[in-house]
Amino acid sequence: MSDWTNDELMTVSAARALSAARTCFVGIGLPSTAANLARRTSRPDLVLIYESGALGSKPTRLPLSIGDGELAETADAVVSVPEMFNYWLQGGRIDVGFLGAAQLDRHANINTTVVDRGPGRPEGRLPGAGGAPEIAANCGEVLIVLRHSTRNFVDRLDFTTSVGHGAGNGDRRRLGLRGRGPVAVITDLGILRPAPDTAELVLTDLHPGVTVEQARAATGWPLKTADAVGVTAPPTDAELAALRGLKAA
Amino acid sequence: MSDWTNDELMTVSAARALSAARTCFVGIGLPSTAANLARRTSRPDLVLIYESGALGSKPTRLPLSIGDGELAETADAVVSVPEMFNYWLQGGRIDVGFLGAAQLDRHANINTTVVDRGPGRPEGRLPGAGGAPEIAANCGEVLIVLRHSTRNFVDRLDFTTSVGHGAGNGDRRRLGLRGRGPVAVITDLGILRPAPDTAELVLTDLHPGVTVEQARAATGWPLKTADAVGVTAPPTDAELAALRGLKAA
Amino acid sequence: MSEIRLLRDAVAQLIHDGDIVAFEGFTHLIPFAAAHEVIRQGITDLTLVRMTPDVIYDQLIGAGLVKKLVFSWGGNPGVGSLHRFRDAVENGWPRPLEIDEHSHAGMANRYVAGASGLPFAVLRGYRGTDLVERTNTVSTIACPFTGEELAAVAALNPDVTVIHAQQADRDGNVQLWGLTGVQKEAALAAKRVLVTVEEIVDRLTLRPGGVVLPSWVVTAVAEVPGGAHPSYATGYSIRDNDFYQAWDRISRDRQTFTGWVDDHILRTEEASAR
Amino acid sequence: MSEIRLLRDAVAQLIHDGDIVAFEGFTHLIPFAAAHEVIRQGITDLTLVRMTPDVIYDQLIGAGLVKKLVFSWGGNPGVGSLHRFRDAVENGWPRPLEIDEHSHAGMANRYVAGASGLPFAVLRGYRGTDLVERTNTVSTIACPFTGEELAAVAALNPDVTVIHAQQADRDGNVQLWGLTGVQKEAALAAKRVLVTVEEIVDRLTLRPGGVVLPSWVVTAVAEVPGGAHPSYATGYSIRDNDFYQAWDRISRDRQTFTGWVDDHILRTEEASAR
Repeated sequence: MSDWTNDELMTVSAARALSAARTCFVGIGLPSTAANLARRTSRPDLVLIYESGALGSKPTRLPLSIGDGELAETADAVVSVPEMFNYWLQGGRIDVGFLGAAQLDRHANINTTVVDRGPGRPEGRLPGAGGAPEIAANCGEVLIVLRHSTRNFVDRLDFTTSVGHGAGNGDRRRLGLRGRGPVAVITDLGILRPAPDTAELVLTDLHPGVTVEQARAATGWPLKTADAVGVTAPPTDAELAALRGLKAA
Repeated sequence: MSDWTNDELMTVSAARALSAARTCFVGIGLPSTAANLARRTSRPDLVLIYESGALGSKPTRLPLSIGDGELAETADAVVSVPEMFNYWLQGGRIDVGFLGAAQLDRHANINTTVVDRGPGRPEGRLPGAGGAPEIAANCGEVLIVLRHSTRNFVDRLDFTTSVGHGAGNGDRRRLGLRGRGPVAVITDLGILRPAPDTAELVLTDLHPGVTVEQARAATGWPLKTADAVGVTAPPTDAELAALRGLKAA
Repeated sequence: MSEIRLLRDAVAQLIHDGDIVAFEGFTHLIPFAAAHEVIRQGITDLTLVRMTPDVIYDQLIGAGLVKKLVFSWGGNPGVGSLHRFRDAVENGWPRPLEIDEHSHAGMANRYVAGASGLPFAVLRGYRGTDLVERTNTVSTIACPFTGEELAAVAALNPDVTVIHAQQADRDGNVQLWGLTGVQKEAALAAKRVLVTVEEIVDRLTLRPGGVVLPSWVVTAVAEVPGGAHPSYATGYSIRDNDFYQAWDRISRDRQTFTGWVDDHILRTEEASAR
Repeated sequence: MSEIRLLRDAVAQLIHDGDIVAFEGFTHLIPFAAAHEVIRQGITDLTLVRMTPDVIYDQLIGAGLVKKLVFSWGGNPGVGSLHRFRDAVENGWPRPLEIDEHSHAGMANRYVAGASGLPFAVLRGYRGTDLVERTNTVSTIACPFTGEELAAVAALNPDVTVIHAQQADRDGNVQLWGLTGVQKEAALAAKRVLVTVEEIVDRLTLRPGGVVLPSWVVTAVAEVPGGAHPSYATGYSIRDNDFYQAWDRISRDRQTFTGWVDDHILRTEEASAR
């Protein structure tokens, strides 16, 4: 087995989480890397959908932006942005939405808009919502990938950009959100999943060598753990080779 | 001057009424004949728009239906039917809408849905609304072409399918209809136009040889006449040749 | 992912008694062969949805399979009346026909709402007309920003949408081109989608004006060359205007119509095997 | 009908101080050259509308020409922050920037409403988010058929929409292809439309995925080869990802930015003569 980093295992784990997906709405960055890795490993038929209008893109290298030319050139079809959001995303046709976050709370709600920098200082500006609120609302389910730190995993969001499980179980239904919402948060330390009864994120898996204490220390709320915390399988040689090939291309 | 019929002069007059139009939403039948004649005579640049999705069709012969292949093949662009109605028609981009009618009342309201066949008998079924209600509502102005008879020009519609001037002047504004509505009704006897103060149709032009009495006898309400009733210019040789060429093609 | 099937099997598996079915195609690409298969299988009590019922629904209505019609323009395009439709509405032959009647703009937007996962759509339409009094699928709505009152129409979500396209590939991806009407919306609004195609090709080449429906939104594909006749498929056939004109005579009389259905639909078993 | 003009003249005639302007193009076909001409002419107090402000608006904001920004995602795609945008929002440099912030789905539908002549659009969005508290262009609306509550967004109708396309013909008909984003809607929603193109051709040949804007909905066309750089035009150029990465350094510091604008926009008079 080769050496690998926890960042690599995060991406590999995210790709593995797509094993049952047919269609995936892909944001740029970690989600795009993971989705393209899935196409090169366990899910060669995975349909990649980019909000720029490309349905079924088959990029040969990782796109820098969601508007890179290759996404359109290798797509089964290109549609307008309004059509993408209305007919394809809101129409409930996408199995999995893949999101990042700047801040995440214990119910997997997301902030990508502004951060509070303390009294007397102006809010720190983040890029904003983009497609995320409606991806979170309308995909069959949502995967979130982000690095584990108390800066990202916060007790209280400074701003709610996209709803995960709201204030807890049943809240999505109350809000009329039709997808199941976040089913896993995949980090460089392990995997968190919503508890069935409360929809609060609990630690269900740790990457090899990571301890529960490390994960707790990197989480801004008192992190609960599952009754039995699993250990993520390390990347296979094939997964690592595919990931590194993607990054080098 | 060749011999010509009042039916031919009706179509020629309708084509002439397009002299200031840039874009025309064309229904099949008399409107299509008139609009295609205009393209072959005074308005070679007239943009023909068919509800089937063709923008800027340049058919070489008269289409039988609004879905004939040539309409798409000669178009500047083909769009979906929802886009045609939402972006192009409702978006207020079409100068002139051209409509026929089964029944027309004195305020140029139109029935193409059902006719009352008297007590104890079922309503007579007509094709229905099609694009007409929104053509009448949203085009810059509307031209109506139909043969003059008491069967068509009625005192009271059996059903209002498309609004001309409603109950009279100001009614379009009250209803939120944004186009000017019908500006002329062109028949095989002459031309009727709404009076500026009441929006009631008055006889403004007669075809050569037709009398006011003939027009009144063919109208189901007491038809008013303009202070000075003009006489339509007979078809020119060029107009007749173009019209007959179209019909023969 | 869509499966490639025989038309007979696809119709039997996708369309059931009592279903809400949209056979779409705005004059172009009307899926006649699939409708004829419905007649052969006697699938009945249908609610049919279509902007322009056209000859295809005149045939299904005359065959007695239709309980309700949702539509916006019921004529024989360029020819005149649809006699079987009129006979059903006016005289209840061969059975009474319930109708839900709209304008084209309203119908198009009902499909858009259905495809968009929304319960309704908004348009500038219907104001001042009597159409609103005869349907419960038109209402009004006030703009929350300007207060202006607009029309709202209820979403259409057929159980099945049937369309005809020029091509599918072996994975069941579909492409149609030419006048593409409201087919994308009708397909995406439906629970199940059946596409008949002129031919199955190894690989789709994207066309100008082409509309692609990926395999994963199509339930079944059946190869039926000429399956739009007397309508047409751009690049494969032209509209049989003579048939549309002949239909006026065939359909005017109940017996002539029934004889035509017997001869041209019911007694064509070989067609059904496609 | 559109007129073919020099970029300098078209910008001067179509865009005025205080206008609401949308420069659209979703990553692809971003009309940078037109924005640079706005900077050269010093047209100011603009309200800029765009789903993804991107480097193009970072430049206009940093140049002090922007009063208000209407947008949905304000990053440097694939790179990181837009520093001039952040500096304006956080520190008011070079002037305070008012913002009206939405999601992509909301912005796309605001353009759709604008193009459709409607005052608002309906979508499943914004529910449960804090976005609604910071804007007065999102509201709720109840479905008149089901009672379900949905989001409503106010229509966008810019004074001017500027886009870049691959081709126009001599009559001013325009075609773009590749990722065509929200350009059709943005153009049809606007009072005036300026299109810069890679080239003017004798006759447009319709392309797969091509979007055509007929001459009669376009106000002016200017031939500006490379006018989307560092964005790109499918078939003509590729995205200059290196520039997008370099922009992070150029834009991080106020003085470096100002120097860059001086050198690359203001002191390029010859470009302005195109």
